[in-house]
Amino acid sequence: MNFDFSDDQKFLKSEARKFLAARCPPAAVRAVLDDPDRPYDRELWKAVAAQGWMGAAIPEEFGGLGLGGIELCVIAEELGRALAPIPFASTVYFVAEALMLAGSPAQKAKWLPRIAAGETIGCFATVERPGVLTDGQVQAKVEGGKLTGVKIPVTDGEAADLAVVLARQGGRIGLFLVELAGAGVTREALEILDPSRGAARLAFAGAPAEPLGEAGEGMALTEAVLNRAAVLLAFEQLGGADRALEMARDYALGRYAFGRPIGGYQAIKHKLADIYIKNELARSNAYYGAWALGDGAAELPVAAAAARVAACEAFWFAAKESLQTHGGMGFTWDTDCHLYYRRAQQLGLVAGAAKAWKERLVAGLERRNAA
Amino acid sequence: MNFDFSDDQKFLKSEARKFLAARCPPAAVRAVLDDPDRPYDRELWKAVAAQGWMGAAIPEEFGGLGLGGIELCVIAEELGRALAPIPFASTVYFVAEALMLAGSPAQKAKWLPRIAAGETIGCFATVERPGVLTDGQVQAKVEGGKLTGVKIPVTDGEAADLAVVLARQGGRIGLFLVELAGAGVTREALEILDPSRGAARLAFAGAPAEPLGEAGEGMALTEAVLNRAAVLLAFEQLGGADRALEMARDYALGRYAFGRPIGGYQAIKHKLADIYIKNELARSNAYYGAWALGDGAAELPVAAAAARVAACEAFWFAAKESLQTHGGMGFTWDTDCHLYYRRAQQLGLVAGAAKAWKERLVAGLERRNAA
Amino acid sequence: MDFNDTPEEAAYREAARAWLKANAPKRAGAAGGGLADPADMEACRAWQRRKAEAGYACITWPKQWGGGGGAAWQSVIFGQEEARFETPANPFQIGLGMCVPTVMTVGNEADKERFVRPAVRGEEIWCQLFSEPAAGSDVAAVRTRASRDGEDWAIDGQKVWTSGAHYSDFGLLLARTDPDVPKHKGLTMFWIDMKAPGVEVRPIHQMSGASNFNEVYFTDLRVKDAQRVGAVGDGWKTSLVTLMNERLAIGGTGGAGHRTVLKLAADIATLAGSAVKDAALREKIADWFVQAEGLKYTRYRTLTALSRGQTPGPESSIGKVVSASLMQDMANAALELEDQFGIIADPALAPLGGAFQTALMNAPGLRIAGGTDEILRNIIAE
Amino acid sequence: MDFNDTPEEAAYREAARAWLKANAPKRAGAAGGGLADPADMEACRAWQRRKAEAGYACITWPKQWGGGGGAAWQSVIFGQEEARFETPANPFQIGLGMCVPTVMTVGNEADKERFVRPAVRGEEIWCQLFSEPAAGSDVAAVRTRASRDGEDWAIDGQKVWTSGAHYSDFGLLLARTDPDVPKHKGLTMFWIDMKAPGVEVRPIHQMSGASNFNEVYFTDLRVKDAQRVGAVGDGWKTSLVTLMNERLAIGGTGGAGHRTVLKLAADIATLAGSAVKDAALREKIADWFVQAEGLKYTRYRTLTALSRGQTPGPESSIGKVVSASLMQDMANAALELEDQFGIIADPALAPLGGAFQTALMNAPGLRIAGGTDEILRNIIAE
Repeated sequence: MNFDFSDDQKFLKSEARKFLAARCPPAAVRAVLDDPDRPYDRELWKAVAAQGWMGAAIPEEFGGLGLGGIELCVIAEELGRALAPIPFASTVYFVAEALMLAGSPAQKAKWLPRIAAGETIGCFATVERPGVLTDGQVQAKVEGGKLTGVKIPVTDGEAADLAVVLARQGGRIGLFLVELAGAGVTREALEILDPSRGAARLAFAGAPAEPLGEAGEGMALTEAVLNRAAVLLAFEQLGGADRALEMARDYALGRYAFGRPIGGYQAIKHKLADIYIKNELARSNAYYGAWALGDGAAELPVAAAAARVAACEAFWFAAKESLQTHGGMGFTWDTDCHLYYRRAQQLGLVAGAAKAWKERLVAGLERRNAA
Repeated sequence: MNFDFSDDQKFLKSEARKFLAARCPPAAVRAVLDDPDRPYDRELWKAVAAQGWMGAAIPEEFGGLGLGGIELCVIAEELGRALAPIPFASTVYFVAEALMLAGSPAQKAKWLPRIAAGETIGCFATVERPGVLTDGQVQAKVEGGKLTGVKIPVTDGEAADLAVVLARQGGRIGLFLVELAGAGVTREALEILDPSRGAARLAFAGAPAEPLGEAGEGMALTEAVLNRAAVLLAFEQLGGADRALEMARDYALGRYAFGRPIGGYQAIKHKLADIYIKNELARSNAYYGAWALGDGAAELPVAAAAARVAACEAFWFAAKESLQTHGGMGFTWDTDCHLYYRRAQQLGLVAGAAKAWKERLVAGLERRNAA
Repeated sequence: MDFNDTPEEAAYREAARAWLKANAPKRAGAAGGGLADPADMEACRAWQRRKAEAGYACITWPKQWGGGGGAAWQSVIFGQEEARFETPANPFQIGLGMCVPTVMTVGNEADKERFVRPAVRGEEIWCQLFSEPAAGSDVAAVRTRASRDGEDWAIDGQKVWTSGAHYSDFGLLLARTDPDVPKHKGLTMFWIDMKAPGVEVRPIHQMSGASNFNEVYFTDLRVKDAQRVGAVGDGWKTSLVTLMNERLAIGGTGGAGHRTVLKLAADIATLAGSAVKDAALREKIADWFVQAEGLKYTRYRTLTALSRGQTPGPESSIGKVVSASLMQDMANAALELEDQFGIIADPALAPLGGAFQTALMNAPGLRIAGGTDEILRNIIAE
Repeated sequence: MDFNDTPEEAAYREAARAWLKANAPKRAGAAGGGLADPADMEACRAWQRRKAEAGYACITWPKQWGGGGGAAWQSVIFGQEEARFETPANPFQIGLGMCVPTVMTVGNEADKERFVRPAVRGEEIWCQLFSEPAAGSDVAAVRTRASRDGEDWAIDGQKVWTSGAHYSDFGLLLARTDPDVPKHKGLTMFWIDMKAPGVEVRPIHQMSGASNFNEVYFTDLRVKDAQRVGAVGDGWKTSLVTLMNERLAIGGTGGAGHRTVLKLAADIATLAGSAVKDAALREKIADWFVQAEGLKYTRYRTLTALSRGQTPGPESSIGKVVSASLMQDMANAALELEDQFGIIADPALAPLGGAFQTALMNAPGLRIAGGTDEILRNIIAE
């Protein structure tokens, strides 16, 4: 047993942090935030591709680095810390993972090398209306290889080249690959809580669609992809939560009230301690999720749910209380607190809210106890 | 509109506080706590009866003082503050209220004067097993005027002369009056969380039982009684919560750590402020409940549920955090903190836990919104 | 303890309701945007003037100063009835709730004559100039300097978090007149003309996108000694009067409440079925209801005390501590219900016009403005 | 990052499991009662001795002192396997986790020779004498006085909250040797014989009814200078060594966990049906699970750091802050499920043997003993 990153993984982490400190300062995040016509940071995307990160967990035969899931977790944590405004999660945690889970040899050979090279941006298009994603929500249809229907919101739907779409075919729900540059696709950018990221409404009117995985396996595959994405997103959340805590601590130590730094007051100290505690609990749950992800362990569904529940709680709490610690500065546009506040909500909702994952977690525990 | 007690009510409150400070110091509570053979404080019961409190809300024609529900709330708050170890709630909030709601003229004439005089102690016997009280739980049966079955736990069941029992008769659930000194009744004292109060298991084997109210109205009457009792208990809880806060504040101001009173530390100050806030919110909800109770307003079900939910939360929080504020002293037998900790649980469970009342509250809101 | 109207109260309520029905305008524009549109501001002024003419503005203030000459209970009843209508925003609240009462309490007769009536009628708007960049919640750390220049004063420095400074006519300013005494002793209060040379107002861009607050810079601003409010060196004491009035003036938070969550839930699915049947949500709604109702009735208790001529206790300070976090929790839970769809902030697409997305972005400001949760807990504990 | 056993780990685990199966006794009596029954105590000693003889006591300590001479990972694996058995209570934890390690770190050679081996074998039990009535959580405020008397010391004063003092053979005592220097500078550490004249132990009656803690009074207790642990005046520094060990030693809280709540819920009705289908309860169970698992894995992270020879960070302090409140919340929620029936504390009648009623009464002590939540938050924040 060994419950820490290896030396190689730690080296990767510190290199990633240095790289992002240089390439993705807050100004880069704000450039996307402030410009509605910029769905993501193209320069950063190219630079990240040059590092090979999109292909970190993609096998070497498909142009990736062939590292493990844990290495991808390491990268995710640093991307989360830097609030990287790029479609990394959609492309890598969702679409590449879906292809690796369910793709035919031809599909893998076609798309994984392009993803690894940063040439193809992906998006995962499942949701059609408010509420938890259930069978009943899926109205999009594939008939004769043509997709019809609307998906909203689709994170990175504006920037993406390739969508993995959940749709019905002959009464059974499956996943489908759709090239978004093709005919029958209309995209509309959405106004979202975190404008440093992008999302779109995708309308399909007879867009060519090819099945990804078995017919009828759509919901099960979606769940499998979500389990993997949940662990990776937990690391992004963890990175964000730790940075939010640092910002609060730095501000508290530099800010004076009633003659001493506000960080000297117990109310602030204990708030920082409470953030720290939640972050550490989230980190421990995320590590277990990373192991389950890397190891392909049967515990993954419960481990992923625990990682996600803890990470959602930690990042939201850290973001809102870090902002609160900043006092009046905290809620101005020019202080970075609201970037973390927005991202905490974005990441907390994008793979489904914690509420639904709690239900999944307990259902998983019941299955485990019954076994 | 007027949202405070009248001068008369305030006078009653201050007299009640003085009376209980003299007659019901912590030593009196401990005398019952420490002696398993003492279900309640007989001397205090007699003294309270001499004040006329049991009959405060009973009409003058039945030997009461004929005051309103609000006056009873005033008394309840002081009894709660003093942790009075007497069967007042069972006798007055439950049994006398049940008689006034559903009793025949003969039943009222027989029992209310005895209750008002302190000669009859009552208990409300509905529960048979763990979980919320529902139709399905009621197995006790009345056939040919004889009651068979088991009720557990029955608060004050050991001390009581008269029980109001929920039971089935010919498939319909009703309330019944049972004299406990009669044949066919076995009582067994129970070990409970708060030994300064008493509870028993009551087993009935053909005990004479007479209907109280209409056949088939048992659950509805029980709910009506619970609504009234919930408001009165909320005042007991409020009294306890305020006293717990005072104890924490007094301790914090007298206790030194690292060279100054612990009450000067923000962690303690903010804890006291949090207790205060919950207590005040509970007080405001309880006042509204008192008005609805006194006025016979249609809002009573929602007002009672809100009063109970807020009071359960406030007393539990005040009791556990007051204890915590006392540090190592707090969890010794000889410090009074645990008396409040125990009583908070006792009062929080005795009319059903807050969880069930939250469901009642929201159901009431839905009915109100639909109307 | 009585929630029913006395006959006198019922008659007043009926008259108020009838008057409101006949006179209340349609709501014009939202206060959230900082009242940037002049038409919005004109609607606010018109409504205030109409209320003043009918005796419904500053109901408890003497008629000689433009008030209603009425009792506290009348003010409560009119407030309840007005809340049933969608009336314009209230940019006068800081002036009428804090600044002008301070002038009335410690100001000289000339100032009272000059300022009270126009403020009541909505003709002049006031802002409060206490907070500074280096002082935060610590009012006694004020650095803005007022130096004697013959009979007058010259003012230099900076204020921040000034709500409504961009549309205010006058401001109540706390400045340091003596840097050589302990910090809470060398302060003095003045009223200033916000349009005078030497005053520069810069709006603060908030995270929600709006600009309700400002930075205000003073560069050699000339102020007559007659503009002093209270004695030299009494500024700290005087500011407490203002802040006490502030705590009484801050009411409910408005925004989406528990009813809105129930409405949202009715249309939404969870893993186990409909959200409206979800016990976790229902228990939360009960908790929120109890807090919101508790605040409402606590406010009634405060008003009852005021109407009896008593000073309200610390319970009058709990409103904002509870309501701001309540709003944030409720918004977060509502977005959780919307699940992945919750990221959409476009009012045309988000459920219920994006009410909860808006609440989420406004809540942090509410938790901080007018004293952070932490500062208010200190006040309550003392 | 790997949860699977290496072949070496798997082999160790298998051997440990086989040994435990052959040797673990039935659990004898509960630790909660203060080990008042001599038979309970004898069972504890016998089990410790058997482990020591097999090299399973103090696995990482050198063999020359009776330890197992093994690695940290072996200790972790044995702990996991031992937890599957209902073994006797562990009254040795304070000695082996805090006092004896302090002697090993700063004590003299004679003391190490004298004390380590008997403690490992369960022959001698230690308690820690730091807390005082007037000091509370503030160790530096110690008043118990150690005065020079020739070469020896005379000790007078009082300690409180001493866990296990009533059955301990030796105690590690913090006393004031110089009242004239700033308070954290005048302290010195000693070991004392708990059976010596001048030591009086009075059990504290806890709210749960048990007596795990004691007051300890010293009246002219004579102590040789050779009993000094560390230099004169170094007591404060030495106590930090002990307390650091304490934080590492405090493990999970034991008691009823989330699995037990699920079990309870399966048999219980709510207003809307079965409690096991109640979303409010299910979300709480998820929250508790995440906290409990988070603590478990945080502990693994600490052990990984230790096994690599690193010093664990502040994350090693969060265990008790989280677990004690978790236990209280869980117990309260379980009693809410039992509803009116929840007041029954009799183990023969209460669901699941009254596990949650017991937890409810133990939780306050857990939140306070070993540093209140508040003190631990200070430590974490610094």
